[in-house]
Amino acid sequence: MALLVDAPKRKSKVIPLEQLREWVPSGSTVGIGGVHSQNAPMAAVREVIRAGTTGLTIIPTPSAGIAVDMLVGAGAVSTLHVSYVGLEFLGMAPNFKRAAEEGTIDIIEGDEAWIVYGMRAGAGDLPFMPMPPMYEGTDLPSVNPLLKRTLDPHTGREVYTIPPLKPDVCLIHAQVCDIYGNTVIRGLRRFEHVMAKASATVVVTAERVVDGPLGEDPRVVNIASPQVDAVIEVPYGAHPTASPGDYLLDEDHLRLYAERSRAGDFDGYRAEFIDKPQDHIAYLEAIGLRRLLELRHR
Amino acid sequence: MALLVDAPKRKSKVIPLEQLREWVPSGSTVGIGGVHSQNAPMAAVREVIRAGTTGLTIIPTPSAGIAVDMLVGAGAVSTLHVSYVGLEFLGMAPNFKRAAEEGTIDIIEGDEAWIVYGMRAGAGDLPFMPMPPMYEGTDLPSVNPLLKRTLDPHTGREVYTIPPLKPDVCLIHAQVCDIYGNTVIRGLRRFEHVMAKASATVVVTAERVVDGPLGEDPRVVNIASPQVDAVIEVPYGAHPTASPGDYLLDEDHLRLYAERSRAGDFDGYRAEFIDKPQDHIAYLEAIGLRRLLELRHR
Amino acid sequence: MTATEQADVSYAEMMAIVLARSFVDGEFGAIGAASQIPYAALRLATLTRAPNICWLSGGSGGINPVVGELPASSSDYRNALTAEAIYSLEDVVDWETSSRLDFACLGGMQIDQYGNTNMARLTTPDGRFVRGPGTVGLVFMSTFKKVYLYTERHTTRTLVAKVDFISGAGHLSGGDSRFERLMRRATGPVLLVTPMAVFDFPPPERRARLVSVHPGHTVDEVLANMSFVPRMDGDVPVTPPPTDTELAVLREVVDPRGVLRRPR
Amino acid sequence: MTATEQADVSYAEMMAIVLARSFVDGEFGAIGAASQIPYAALRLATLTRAPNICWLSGGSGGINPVVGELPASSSDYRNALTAEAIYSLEDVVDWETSSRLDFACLGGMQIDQYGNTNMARLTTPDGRFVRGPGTVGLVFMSTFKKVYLYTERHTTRTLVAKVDFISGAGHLSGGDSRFERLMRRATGPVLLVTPMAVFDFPPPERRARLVSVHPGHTVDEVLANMSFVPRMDGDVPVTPPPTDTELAVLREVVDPRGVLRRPR
Repeated sequence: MALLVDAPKRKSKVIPLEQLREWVPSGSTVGIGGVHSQNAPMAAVREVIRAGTTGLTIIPTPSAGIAVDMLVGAGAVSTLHVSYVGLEFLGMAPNFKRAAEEGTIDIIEGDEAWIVYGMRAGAGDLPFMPMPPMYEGTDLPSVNPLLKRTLDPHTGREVYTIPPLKPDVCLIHAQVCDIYGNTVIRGLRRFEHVMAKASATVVVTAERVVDGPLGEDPRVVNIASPQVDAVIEVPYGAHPTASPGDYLLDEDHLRLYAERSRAGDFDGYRAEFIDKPQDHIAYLEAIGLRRLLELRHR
Repeated sequence: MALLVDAPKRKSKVIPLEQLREWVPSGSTVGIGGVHSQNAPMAAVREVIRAGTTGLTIIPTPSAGIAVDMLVGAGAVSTLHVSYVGLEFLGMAPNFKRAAEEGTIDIIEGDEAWIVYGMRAGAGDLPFMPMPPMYEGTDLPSVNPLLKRTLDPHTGREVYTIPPLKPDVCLIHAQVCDIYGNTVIRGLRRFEHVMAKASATVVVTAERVVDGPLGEDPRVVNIASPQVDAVIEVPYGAHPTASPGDYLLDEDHLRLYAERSRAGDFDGYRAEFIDKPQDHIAYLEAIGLRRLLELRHR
Repeated sequence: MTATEQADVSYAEMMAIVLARSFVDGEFGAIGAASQIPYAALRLATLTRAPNICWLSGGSGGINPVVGELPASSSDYRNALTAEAIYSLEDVVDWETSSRLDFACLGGMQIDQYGNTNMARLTTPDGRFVRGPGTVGLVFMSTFKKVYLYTERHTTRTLVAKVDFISGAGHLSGGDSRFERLMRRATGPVLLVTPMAVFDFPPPERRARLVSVHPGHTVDEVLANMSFVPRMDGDVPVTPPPTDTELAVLREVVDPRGVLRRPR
Repeated sequence: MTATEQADVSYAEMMAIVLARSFVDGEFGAIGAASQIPYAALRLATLTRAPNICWLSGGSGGINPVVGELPASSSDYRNALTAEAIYSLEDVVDWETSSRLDFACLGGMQIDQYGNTNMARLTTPDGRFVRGPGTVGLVFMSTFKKVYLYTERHTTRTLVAKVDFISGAGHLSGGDSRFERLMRRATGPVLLVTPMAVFDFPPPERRARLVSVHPGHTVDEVLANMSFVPRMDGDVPVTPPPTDTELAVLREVVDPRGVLRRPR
């Protein structure tokens, strides 16, 4: 419309992967999306490691895997909220296990309710979240002093509470988003939107970033633009985990990672797959185009 | 598969509208879906009135309209949780206004947070929901004694809390559902799934009930089958409110309702449109096919 | 703009234009239900000067809808169909309590000199109890970072010295009284727009100040139709009339059916 | 079934069949992440005898998925693609804390004689601290209406007298001790299925009772491989072997690739 030709245009939120380090300074509290070996923001994790980041507090989704394990292996983590950290059907998360057993990271002993209700309280900036009788049957309160009690004003009964969890920045991998941050995540039960609400800033890595309409039903947009601060396009950005609809998890690579880590050679893995490839494309070259194409859904 | 021909089959949850009265006995606490004049479960409301139901406690969505007003007009309501009850751009809800001013119903003076966080607590059966500083600036606590305070165990500060809201039954109108209760609601911000979780039982009225695949992306199913207890097929079941994608709100009829109610003739309206038409089809005949077809989206 | 065109500007158009000028680019806001004026203002602002505003269209669940006309209700299905994304009601309430929403456009059946609002209940001068529709989202005036108040009724009944019931917290009894009870990040009402005038709430008193009077109205008329005397700093200017661009975009793009020009 | 076919039944198939028989039609349940055995059990049960069960396939968000084979992970995308509906993580947790979920199939790196489970941390007999993956959903053993426990490791390390750390509340110290702390509607573990045997937790003690031993195993073998002596009421019967239908549906429909028959 001629009337509007001079009107200012909406700004893109796209940044290069290399700028991620400015969003995740050492010492920050970082939320991490994904479920098991699906949709982990691995390109972002590798970049955070490459930047030499340290002292992070990590609050992952309740079912965390290699993304968290790799950050722990690289020495980037000082404190970790644990619901589940493992490689699911591939066994324990080796670097997490070692660091926890050697006491080189602080563990906040949580569970699924801790993460979900903690983030839920964070999302609304509620002071805390009171629970029905649940922790009373477990040993969690004996090792997690943040599970404090208060009074239910209706019954006078003491109830356990979960504190609000509020990451400084949340890293989320998605299949597609637009340049303003409207984000579609496939293949998971929705939770990343709650983490986004709980987080001060949100960075989305996506397989595809479109400058124009998403072409999706607005009902399936998981995270809306006002919630997203920066957007990074990284094809195969979840590798070696899966990007549902794009590619499967790379079981061979996950096993290689786990075996080298268990054998005490995480540093060798890191040199080969994180530090030597100076950017994301170089990493993908190290994996090899043949392998990447094999992982596409058949 | 020959192997499975004798296997028992999954049960349908379809019931006739006339059976609704068994699900909504006098004295029960009833959640009601819909936003303003969209997706109100009007056929269900008329059936509840026809059954002579009384003494209901109503907890509607935060933006309630004619469904609640009609139940109040018919004398079915003893207690009403108020966030907003009105006819939006058509003015005040006349029967609600009169009953509140004459003191013939008990009002629980709420607001959007009361309903949403109350249902959220109900959904997880949490003992209560603590709020950030908010009610401290309002007069709501002076008229709503259920806004009780407790201690934030992290700061020692007193905080207001919202109690869990837990309807006995929730009435929800939808565009389409399957015979097991998988339900798709169009045109609204999602909240009915939270109400459903908070409610002991859920009855869905739908424009279409399909015996077979919904044919929808499972991501847009608002309420999943385990959450739904009964399903009723009622074409034009939201009339005179809108069923998004099916028909618009009937502004003329809403005005007629409002004017007759304001003029003190709700009983005349009720006789003509609720009691005289002995079932839903007879109601639609009273509205007239010509009018119903005019309301289809153009 | 000619005098004729100027005279032709409806109060609803004028209010939408005043609001559109006030919004800050890049902010995240919300409007209520029957909200044609702020709806039009947001469309006008995002089209002309503040393209990075994101806003929530009430009950529809739609963010940044682009309906080709002005719907009677922000719950209109077309807002959902043309939205960038659909939010849930839990999303809205989370954004509200956490003060993620930079602003909201809100009204009330009573608005007082400190910007407190009432939608719940009042007693008329002759002692009659009047039930309002309810507090709904006004409770979040405690948590929105700022609030644009507006009313289509510039009357002594609506603009009162003190609301009978505080549904939405304005500046309470003025000064810093609000911040003794609520968080500083939620700064309260910043503007009040009526069919006749614009007010703000400057510190330290945070009491309504008459900022400007719309073209065609006088200060005396403004004052005669309200129940308190606002602060006035010297001569009160005229609200700058609509620019050609504002009026053209409003009438050609935002409200081509002229809904805001009809008798209301 | 012939002796050959019988011998051919893997322990994972046997466990899936035992679980499938145990489920109650019409109930609403959940499984965890790497859960091929309960996943297969639920598919088998809904296909053959309990078509009104609804179940949540872990991280995929899918309800009642119908993937044509047995995925390695319940988070597998095909579970979402073939589901009736996608739930959110908040939905699951709400259903968990509110005891809407009638049952869950859960395990642990330690399971004790009262059905308490541990996935968080333990100390080996030689004093070494061992980190587990974490408590995750085991915390909801406090609120699931009932719990089917299972483990693929029938060993003295897994089946212990007392867990080192209670991640998931079983019957605590037995008797009514659970109900002194938790709600009665959540009744705790009802079954424990291992590669060798089936246990239940009958009142009043609510201590594990050896119900049956799978074909091919003996009571002595069962007892030699666990760190506590379960209750035994007289002669312990053999777990009824798979019926032809069970085995056919499991192998032809649920697990056509024979995942449950591979070495694990």
